[in-house]
Amino acid sequence: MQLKVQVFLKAAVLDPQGKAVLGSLHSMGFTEVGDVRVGKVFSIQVPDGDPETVKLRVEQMAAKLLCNPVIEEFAILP
Amino acid sequence: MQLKVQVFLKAAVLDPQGKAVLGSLHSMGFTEVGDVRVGKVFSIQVPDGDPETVKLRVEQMAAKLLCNPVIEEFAILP
Amino acid sequence: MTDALRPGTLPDARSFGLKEEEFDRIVARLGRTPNLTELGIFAVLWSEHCSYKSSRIHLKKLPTKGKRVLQGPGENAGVVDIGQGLCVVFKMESHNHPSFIEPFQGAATGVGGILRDVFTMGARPIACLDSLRFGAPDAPRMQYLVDGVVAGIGFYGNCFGVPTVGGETTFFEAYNENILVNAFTLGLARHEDLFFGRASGAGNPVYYVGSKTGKDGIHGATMASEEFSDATEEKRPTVQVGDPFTEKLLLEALLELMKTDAIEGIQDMGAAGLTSSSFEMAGRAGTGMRLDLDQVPLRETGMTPYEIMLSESQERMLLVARHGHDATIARIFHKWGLDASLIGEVTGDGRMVCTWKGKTVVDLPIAPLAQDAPLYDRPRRRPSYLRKVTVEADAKADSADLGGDLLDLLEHPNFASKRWVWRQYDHQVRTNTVIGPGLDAALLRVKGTRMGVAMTSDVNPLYCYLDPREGTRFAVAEAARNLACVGAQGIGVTDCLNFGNPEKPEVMWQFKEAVEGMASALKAFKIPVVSGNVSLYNDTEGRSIWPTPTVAMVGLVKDMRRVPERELPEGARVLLAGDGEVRLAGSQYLYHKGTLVGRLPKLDLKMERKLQKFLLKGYAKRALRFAHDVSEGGLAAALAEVALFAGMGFDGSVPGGDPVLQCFGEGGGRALVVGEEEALAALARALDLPLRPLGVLGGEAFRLSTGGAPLETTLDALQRRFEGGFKKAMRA
Amino acid sequence: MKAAVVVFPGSNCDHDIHHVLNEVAGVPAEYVWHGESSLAGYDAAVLPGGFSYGDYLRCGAIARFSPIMPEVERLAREGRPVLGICNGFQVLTECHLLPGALLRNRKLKFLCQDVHLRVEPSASLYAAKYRKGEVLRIPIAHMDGNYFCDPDTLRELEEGKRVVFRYVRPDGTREDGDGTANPNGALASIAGIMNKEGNVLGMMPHPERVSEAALGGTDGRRLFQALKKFLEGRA
Ligand SMILES: Nc1ncnc2c1ncn2[C@@H]1O[C@H](COP(=O)(O)OP(=O)(O)O)[C@@H](O)[C@H]1O
Ligand SMILES: [Mg+2]
Repeated sequence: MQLKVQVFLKAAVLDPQGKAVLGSLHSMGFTEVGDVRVGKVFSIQVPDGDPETVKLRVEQMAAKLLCNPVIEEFAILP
Repeated sequence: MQLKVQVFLKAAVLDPQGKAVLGSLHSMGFTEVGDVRVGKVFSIQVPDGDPETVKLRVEQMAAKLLCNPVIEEFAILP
Repeated sequence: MTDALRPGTLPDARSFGLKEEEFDRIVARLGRTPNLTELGIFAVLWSEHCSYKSSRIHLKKLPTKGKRVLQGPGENAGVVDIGQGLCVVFKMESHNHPSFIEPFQGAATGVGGILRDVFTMGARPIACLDSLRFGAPDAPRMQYLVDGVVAGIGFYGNCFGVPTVGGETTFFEAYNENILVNAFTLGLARHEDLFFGRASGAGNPVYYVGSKTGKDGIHGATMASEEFSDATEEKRPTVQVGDPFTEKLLLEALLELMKTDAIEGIQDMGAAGLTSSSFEMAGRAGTGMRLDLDQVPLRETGMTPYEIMLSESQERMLLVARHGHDATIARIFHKWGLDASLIGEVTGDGRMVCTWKGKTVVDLPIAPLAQDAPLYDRPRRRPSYLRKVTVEADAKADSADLGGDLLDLLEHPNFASKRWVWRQYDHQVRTNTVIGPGLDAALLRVKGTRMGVAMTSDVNPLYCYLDPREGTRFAVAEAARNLACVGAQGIGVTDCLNFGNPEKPEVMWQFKEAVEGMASALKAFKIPVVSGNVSLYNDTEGRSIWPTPTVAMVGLVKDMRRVPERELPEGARVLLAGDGEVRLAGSQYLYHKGTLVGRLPKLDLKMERKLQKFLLKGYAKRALRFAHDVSEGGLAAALAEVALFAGMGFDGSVPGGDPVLQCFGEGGGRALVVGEEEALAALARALDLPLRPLGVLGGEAFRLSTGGAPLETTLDALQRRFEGGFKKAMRA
Repeated sequence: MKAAVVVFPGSNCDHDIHHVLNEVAGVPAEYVWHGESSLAGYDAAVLPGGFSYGDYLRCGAIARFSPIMPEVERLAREGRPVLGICNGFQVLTECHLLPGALLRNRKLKFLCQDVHLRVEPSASLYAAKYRKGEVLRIPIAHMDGNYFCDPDTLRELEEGKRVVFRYVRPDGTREDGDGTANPNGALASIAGIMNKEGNVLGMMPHPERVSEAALGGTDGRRLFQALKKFLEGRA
């Protein structure tokens, strides 16, 4: 099965990438866009198993490696 | 409302970042992981509106700017 | 911060890092209790980082004047004249604690900060150096720290478009829990284009330019003024994210604006952000300022005046404009896509008055804050470890295999090629780099002239641990020698004094010794200090780092046609120029064998000066083709480095005596040279400088005969171990 | 004869190209801000290296939408020289003046180092002063220089002799894949390609950094001299 881990900068942290993309969207005419944040997403393939156990393992991976808790936070999606 | 656009390298394109993350996960003991792909995710804030229309707009943003179809493909998540 | 306007209390003051007597002093000065915002302002301005309260009385001993000095310490950066109407603007700054918490962003924003210090003065940055001290390569988190710091420096400098042309990278256990990241930037300007951080002219408008203000980095300055502990780690969200792209736009916008008549004074918002920039600019000019905090561009909603005043968001500047230029300012900043907001005006009353939502939230006299901060003459005591390590008899070492020892030494990451590091730095952008990383000093041409500017950063922590005073003198001598090796004469110094907790008498003793050592050596060389930085509280859980006074020296080459050659011919003879006491105490050789005791060799400043004169004249007369400093690793390592540079083996001998001492002993006053022998000999005679041939470059074998068994190995082995060592240690 | 050096926000090799064109190669060159909407009067355009828009989205992705780009495309259509170096190459692929894309370096690190390039048997105007098969020493400095395209495109490039420069060992032999001779891992060791007509060239290495002996190499100079000769021929 495949889980996705999304990692974004914490809200209080400046996101220069998001700022650049927002500016570009605006100048392309997508003026309705209010804000953009850019993050990373990891698609992780693991053997099928009990969803709760698998999620726990992936949470550990995120906490230990994929996400830098100093500036980032993560969410796990199915 | 907020939509997310996930952008991954196409399957045919080698993803060295994914390979590196996979290697680290393995050496940290997460040996069950079979594969990792690393992508980008954009969290886009737009005014509330008809979901279909909004999604169409965001699709345009993705197709025009956020994703390079030569190497990448995208998916829109709520 | 629920109520930024309630009266500040002693516990508040303590939590901001102020001492009780400092709080009392504030209340006495003001004749009232400051509100929380005002107290926060005092706390950062009186922090060690901003006020230099422990170090100032010692720093006064450093020589800061000279014919070429256009601006000494006290401004955003120092300025030294290089002739033809041009000057160089440079400074070094530490970003140690942030880099330990978040290596990539910590190091990146360190580079961003020092770049702003330089271009705020009107100079376009043309080169960076980075001086890095890491812990043992196998210490916890160390690989991650090395990876992150190097990538972060590269990220910022590469994107901004400034070449990182040199630096230092060494590994000692003493930095396991407190790495050092010292970043240096040099910029180039015409004299008439310089700007200063002064808020002159009552009535002049005050502008805020650059990125918006967020809640990031609040407490950065106080964090740099505290020991490290788990509690500091809790303050983690203070880490900032660097945006080199915006900074590059800020550079271009400012340089464009500076060509107009619009700017009266300008300063970077660095540590303590809007607070330090506004107070310092008004303080230097003897004026006051009125700021309307509602006009400050904010990135987040609900920010309090406390947060607005103390945020350390990056890529921002405070600009005092002249009347009637508002349209120009708006046009240029709009072109570059940046914010420029009118946030106040200069006043003549010597006060800082800030309003917010119609209320006065700050009303402070500037003098007691900016110039009248506390000044401490902290107690000092010679550290007890020195009794154990300062033994008179030099440590002895026997070697069963000198060749093997040399290879082991070259492979150690302190020694091995740092290519892995500087390959990640664009060291060529702007097409001025004539000598990049890898030699004794970096050298850049100055387009449109025949001149060149050289730079190097040096300090040997082993030496400074054994003897802070003499060790610092060696650092100065090595820097000047490194410059002379590429044909440059030292013209100015910036330093970064990294020490432990100054409230420990032992640390304060080390600090004073180092500063006095630096002062005496610089006076002997007649080279002034024009800027610098003090980083104290490099302590973790009570353990202090080794005293580490990084010296960055800038040199001038008057004629770039007289610089080292890039290739050496087969059969070229290598000579040893100069002489000096050589000892194993504090040597890399003994350290790697596990011994760190002894008395340092004597530094002979007269010999140093003669040697440097010899090198400079040698290049000027075209007698010298190449020179390489003999320092860490001794003669054997220096000869190996020349062989590696030439891509050839070597056959020769080292002076007689104890083989280990002759091969690996360290000391000052020596350099290896290659050139026209008769002319060099004549020059040496005229200067009364020892000069003797050591051997010849060529072939595949590397062989040194000694007083005992010879040192033997091959060029191939040297190359493999030297080029592979760093990656091996980093498991990269 | 006049060349435009297009300056995007974040370009940082613009001064270097301007210097080489004007002072070394003798091609009069001027800066043109990306926000301009005309290149009237210019006979060639150079898109310099750097980090346009910080490369924050993808390298060159945002620059592609700059107001000046339709004019760059016009020059390209008219057969005038359009040269993209490093970030400029990335912009040219993003706007489809050249095929393919530049991926992150295989080892995920920024690389600033000399590489060896072989001049391939193309009909590129830019290679007119090099011998076919000649090996040049030119530096790279990038994070994303790993050229990629699909198999059909690669076949087209190879059959049309549109690969202008390839990464090789110092002796001129190829080492595709992960070897040190092809440090970013580019497909088929591709370092530079041109369009069908040969007037648009994109390359990752920086010839402007080795155009003066003082900087340690002159292998890049002839590229700019070839450009000058071409422009003179058209004048
Ligand atoms: N962090 C770094 N960044 C850039 N260059 C570095 C770095 N560390 C070391 N170097 C370069 O590697 C070479 C060797 O460094 P070092 O051993 O300190 O030289 P030296 O003993 O001559 O002072 C120098 O050219 C130096 O500039
Ligand atoms: Mg050194």
